[in-house]
Amino acid sequence: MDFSLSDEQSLLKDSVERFVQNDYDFDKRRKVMAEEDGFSRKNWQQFAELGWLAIPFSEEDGGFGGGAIELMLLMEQIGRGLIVEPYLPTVVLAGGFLRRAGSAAQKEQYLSGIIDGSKLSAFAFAEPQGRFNLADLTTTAKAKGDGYVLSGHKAVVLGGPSADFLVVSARTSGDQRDADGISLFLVDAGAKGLSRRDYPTVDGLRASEVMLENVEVGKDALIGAEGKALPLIEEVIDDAILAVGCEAVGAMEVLYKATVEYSKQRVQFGQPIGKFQVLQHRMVDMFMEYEQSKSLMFMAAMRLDEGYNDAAKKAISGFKVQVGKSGRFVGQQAVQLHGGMGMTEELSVGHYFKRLTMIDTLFGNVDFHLKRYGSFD
Amino acid sequence: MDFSLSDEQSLLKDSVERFVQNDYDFDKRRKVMAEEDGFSRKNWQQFAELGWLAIPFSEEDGGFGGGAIELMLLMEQIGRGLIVEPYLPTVVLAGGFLRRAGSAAQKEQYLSGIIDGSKLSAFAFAEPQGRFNLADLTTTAKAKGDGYVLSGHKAVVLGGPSADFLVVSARTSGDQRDADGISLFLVDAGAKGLSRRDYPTVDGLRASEVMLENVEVGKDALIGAEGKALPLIEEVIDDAILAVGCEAVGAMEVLYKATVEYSKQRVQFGQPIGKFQVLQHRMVDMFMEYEQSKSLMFMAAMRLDEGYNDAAKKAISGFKVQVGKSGRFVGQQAVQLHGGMGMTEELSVGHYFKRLTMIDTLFGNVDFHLKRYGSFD
Amino acid sequence: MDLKLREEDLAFQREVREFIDRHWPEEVRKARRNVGRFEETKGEAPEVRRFIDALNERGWAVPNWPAEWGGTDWTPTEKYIWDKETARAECPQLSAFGARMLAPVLYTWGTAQQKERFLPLIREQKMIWCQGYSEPGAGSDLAALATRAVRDGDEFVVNGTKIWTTGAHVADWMFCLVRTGTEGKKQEGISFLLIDMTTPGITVNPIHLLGGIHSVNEVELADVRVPVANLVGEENKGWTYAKGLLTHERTGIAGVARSEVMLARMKDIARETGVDGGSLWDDAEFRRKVHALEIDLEALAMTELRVLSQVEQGGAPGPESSILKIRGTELSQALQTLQIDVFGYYGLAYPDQTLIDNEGPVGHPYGLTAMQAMLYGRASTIFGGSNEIQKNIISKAVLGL
Amino acid sequence: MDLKLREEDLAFQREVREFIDRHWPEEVRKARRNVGRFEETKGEAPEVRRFIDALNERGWAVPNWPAEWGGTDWTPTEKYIWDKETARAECPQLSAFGARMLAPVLYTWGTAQQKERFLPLIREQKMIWCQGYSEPGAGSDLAALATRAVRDGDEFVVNGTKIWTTGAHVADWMFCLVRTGTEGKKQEGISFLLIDMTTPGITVNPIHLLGGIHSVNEVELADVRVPVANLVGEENKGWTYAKGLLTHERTGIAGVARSEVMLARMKDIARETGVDGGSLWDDAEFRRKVHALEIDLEALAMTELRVLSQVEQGGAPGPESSILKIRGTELSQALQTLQIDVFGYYGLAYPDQTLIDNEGPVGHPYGLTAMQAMLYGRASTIFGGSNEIQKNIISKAVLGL
Repeated sequence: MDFSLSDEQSLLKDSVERFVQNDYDFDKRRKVMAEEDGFSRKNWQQFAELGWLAIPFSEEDGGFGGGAIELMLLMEQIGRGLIVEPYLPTVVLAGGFLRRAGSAAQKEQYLSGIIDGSKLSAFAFAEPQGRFNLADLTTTAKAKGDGYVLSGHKAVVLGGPSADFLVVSARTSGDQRDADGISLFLVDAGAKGLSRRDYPTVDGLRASEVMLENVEVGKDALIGAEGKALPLIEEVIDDAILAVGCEAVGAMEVLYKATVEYSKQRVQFGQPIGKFQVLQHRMVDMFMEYEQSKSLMFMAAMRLDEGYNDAAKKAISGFKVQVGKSGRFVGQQAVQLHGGMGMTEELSVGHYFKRLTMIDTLFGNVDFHLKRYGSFD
Repeated sequence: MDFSLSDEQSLLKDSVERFVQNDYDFDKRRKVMAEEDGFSRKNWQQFAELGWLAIPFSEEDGGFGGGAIELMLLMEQIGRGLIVEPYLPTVVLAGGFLRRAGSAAQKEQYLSGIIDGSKLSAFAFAEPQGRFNLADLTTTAKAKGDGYVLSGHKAVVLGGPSADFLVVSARTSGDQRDADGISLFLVDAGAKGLSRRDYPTVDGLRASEVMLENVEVGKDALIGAEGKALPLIEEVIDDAILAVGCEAVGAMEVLYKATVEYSKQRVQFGQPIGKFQVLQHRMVDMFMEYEQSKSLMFMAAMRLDEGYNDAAKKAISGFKVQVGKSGRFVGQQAVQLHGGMGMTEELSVGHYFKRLTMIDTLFGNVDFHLKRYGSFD
Repeated sequence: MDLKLREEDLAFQREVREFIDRHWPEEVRKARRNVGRFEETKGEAPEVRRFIDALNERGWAVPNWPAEWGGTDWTPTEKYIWDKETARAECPQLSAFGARMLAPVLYTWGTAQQKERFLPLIREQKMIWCQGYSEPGAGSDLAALATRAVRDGDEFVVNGTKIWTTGAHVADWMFCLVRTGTEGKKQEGISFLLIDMTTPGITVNPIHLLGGIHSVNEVELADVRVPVANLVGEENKGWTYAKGLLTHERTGIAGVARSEVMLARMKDIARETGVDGGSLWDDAEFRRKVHALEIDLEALAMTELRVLSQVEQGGAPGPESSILKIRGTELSQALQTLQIDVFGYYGLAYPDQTLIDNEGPVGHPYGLTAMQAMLYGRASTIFGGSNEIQKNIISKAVLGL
Repeated sequence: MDLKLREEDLAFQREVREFIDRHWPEEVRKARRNVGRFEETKGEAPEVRRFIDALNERGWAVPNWPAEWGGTDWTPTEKYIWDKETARAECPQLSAFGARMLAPVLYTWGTAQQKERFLPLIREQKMIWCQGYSEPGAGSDLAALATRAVRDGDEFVVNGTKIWTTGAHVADWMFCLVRTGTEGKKQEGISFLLIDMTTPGITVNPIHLLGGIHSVNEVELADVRVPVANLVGEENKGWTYAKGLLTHERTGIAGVARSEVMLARMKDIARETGVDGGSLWDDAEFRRKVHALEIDLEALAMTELRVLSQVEQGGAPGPESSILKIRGTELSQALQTLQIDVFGYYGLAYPDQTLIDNEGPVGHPYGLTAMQAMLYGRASTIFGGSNEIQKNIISKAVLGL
């Protein structure tokens, strides 16, 4: 039982922390978001140079060989800085599939580009009718000649607008919600028959509706075995849940501390509002929610590193439930205690609140994961 | 739309209020509870003389012709005084069956005794396996000659120890949880084959486990039509829910006010604890819970008086949900704010807390009634 | 005690419904339903103008005003029916700053000229007002305001900064609290001024709220000259007028009817939203949450009726009236938060109104409105006296602590 | 970072489990499971005495004490394993007042004679202690205590009233805070005295708690003469010792292991409880509540491990340690409250222990224990520094407010 970090882990943590502190204050973030892509390609190159894009990949694949703890350390800082660069869709999601199930050729064609920062990606999995059910797919991939033809509508593809290629889940057989018959495909963003509608998300990221109309891909576009992708999708999504959960923990830390600071300075009725007992206790509650979330963050990461099994899945869902509840509370109270200032686009508080609200939805909300957690009992 | 009371209603309210104020302070209540029956037969006679035992019965039956509003006014005061005399089992439950479905002979034999205070009763409906499902019955009533033979185990019969006769639900046909096939019987407490185990309940009342072993009753013991009793049971239980809900509202009023008073007197850290903002806001929350419960109490009573239909059932379940939640909160916080004193048997606070806790369970808890409420949507 | 409406009230209800159906028909309601309305924009849609004209023609524009200024002699029950029916049909309302907040001050304490000049324009919505109360240093502690008005001949010269001023960028006039005296308690020495927004020296700086909504502003006042004729009531007594105003409008403060509309719509959308072969409405946990809120809402609605009934009997509202704002805002926030849950991943999608106008909505057409309502709704427990302040007030005024 | 126990810790765990299985075997556990244990009673059950003797024989009675007084040299992880395993098996514990609360004061500040006289008897549980801190006027504001001790030769003469004194009616001795000086801050002038409960002038009045439980008392002290030799540490410095003691025992303060046992038992009972042809465990809403609490509990358990790990590394516990008591008591109360729900109507049934002894339980055999736990459990957020006081402390000490 050991909560300490290895030297390498400490270095990683310090490196991201330093970046957030020095190169990603709220003004810089605003400028970055105003760029055409909604993030900075320059920052992305810096991430590549700092080795962050290589973290989860094996040394054999040109990576760093990091596990869940490394992902946690990085994502927590990304949450603290509200970093908008597409680490989640490119490295965690698309990269997650490639490193686990990509063929040598696929790795060479795509993974190396992710690691050196030259290729961005996204995972197109949700569909308008599917809510949080990963197996509810109407997008089809029909065998044609030596390859497949994909048709369907993929919803809210995070990172879609800037993706060079997509990982797409589609049904090669079975009925709409069957566990079997789901396959994954690599599809170039410029493929014929693929069209997008891009838009910003509430929390300042970018997403797309992706329409596939008879998009033809070769046999080599298939990731892993045909029709057997669901367990792989679940595993990669669980990585992503860890990632956004850690972001939420980072965001909560910033929020509760910022609220405490603000309450020491804001004077009303002749004293700092931090002297009012009701607000003091509220901030203690915020602090406790943060600490409890952090505890389950550690547990989820450590369980994942022990192996991907029911204990890990349960820990992930428990973490997501906690982060959903705590994130809502901390976000809402931070806004409330900042008063009118908390409601403005100008202050960062509201942006953390929005991100926390959205993280509750991402990959299944509290209800969804409370049920999933219980299913392992 | 009218929230005012008629003169008769005001008189009734004042009469019970006066009794609670003058004749039922906490010391007197303690003495009453120490009597053999766990309540005072003398008080019961006084209730009869004051006409309270006649309230829900028609003038034709020798009653007062009161409806849900009258029941509400009375029970709210019973709740304020934490009155332990068995009004609920005798008048609301047993009386509720007799006035709705009793034959002339049954009314003469039993109802007149209820009204003049000479007969006590109880409703034996729950069973060890049934939880809150009124139709889940293993107690059977088999036809034999001109009558029936009853066998089974009735659980937690409130008012059982002092009942002169019981109303018993039993299955005359059908399977364990069928809606059809349930009948009601009047059974004398001394009937051969009927045995009881008496005990106190958490909130200071008395209850019995009632064992029926081949208890023979005549055809004239049947209330209403054979096998068709479930809707009648539901209706009478809804009356009872209104009754205990009103008790809860009365109890909450006493608790929030007592807490406010205590907080003005109890000095800690050099000032009355009522000066601490956190406790102030807590008491505001208690006050709001009380007021919201009171609002739904009015609604439930008024809907019941409009007629027993889905709107009334929904209002009853909504009221029970509110009272379950609010009662827990107000009770727990009253104990908490009274500190150690709130934990003692000596002060009344803890007794109100216990009664409120128990009312949440009685006739179905929050979960049960939230589902029932939703079933009318 | 009963909940039934009397025959004459039912007749009134029918009359109101007919009026609404004629002037704010179903097709208009539907067309406007999915439009985010949290931005304050200059000018009105033609259908809104038509409705307000119809209100004025019928004499129903300002039911709560005294009859001599165009009000009605409705009973509290009739006012309640009006509020309920118009909320249910999502009718446009007169801008609250003029009609609900300033007008009572004017017809109570204003001069004859002030009344004649302003009340008709407010009633006809031909003059838009904003409220200059909050300042950067005076939020919950409103009386700490520092904007100075110094008498110079028959003018006041006003200097200071107002903040969170809703609609200042579209308003013609502002009613404003200013400090005219510095002696005594901070509540003393405050005056109530009416300021033409075209007066030189006024700068309106937009503040963008969460979701990019432009509704509130910062208003800088630099040597703004205001005729003494625009002082309402006595100098240095402005706090009294403003405070009276804060407790003036009890009806509708809980937002029950609005919340009922939101709840009903949420159920409809959940029934249409497919999940795992059924609908979201089949999800017991989702239904449980909706019904729990529905019970809270019914309790609040009844509490409002209790208050109404007291007023109807000619009595003062009892202590239960104090909870209307707190519970009302808590509840609307809870509904707004649950509501975005309905949209699943599409709750993340946030194309702005222009995008929708050009290409149609992403996901459910109500999605944008729901999200903006949730974001903007966070202000409801902050602005107009935060819920913490409300609890302080109840603690003192009701519980005597 | 990992959660795995090291090989040597696993070996230790096996050793502990063997010890427990031998001295507190499954059948004893089962037999005692449904006995309400919230009353303090004189004397112990023979199986409890045997277990405590076994602890002493093995040298495991007081793991946290210094080795010279019978403690162990266990690492924090070993102590954690010990706490967890004994809680899981529901082993009896030494009376906390002597072993956990007084002993650290004694072995830190006591005289050689005090140590030699008392520590062995405490370790062997042959002398039962109670804690004389709270007074009628000094609850959360402990330092406001008024019990006076006046020096008279080589004795103190003590007068005053203590309240909420757990087990005073069965205790041999009381450790007590008394006022020996009245100058300076109220925290100064307090001394720490050891009082033989058989001394003339002591009257113990029982206080019955909710559910009729007799655990706490009022203790009146009238001219009670206490030898000066029974003063611990310096006169007027008692507050320092008591305060040190309040923060002394961090391990186990959250009650995680006890809550885990309760949660697991609740699941078992729910699985056995029939509802509508299935079991209560089939009820999605019930499961949802259980699992929500289980997640909270896992979070708390991990928080405790984080603190443990800091101590293990030789560091001071971080700010997260401060939440253990608040969250631990909130959680145990939530579990206790949900637990009685399991019993449905039988949650109302409340035969006392004598009744059960004579005729067996009414309803589920665990029902009485569950109900008593719920009632008695309300004290956990009040006694020993209410949760409101705890939040005041965190606000100041951790958040710097």
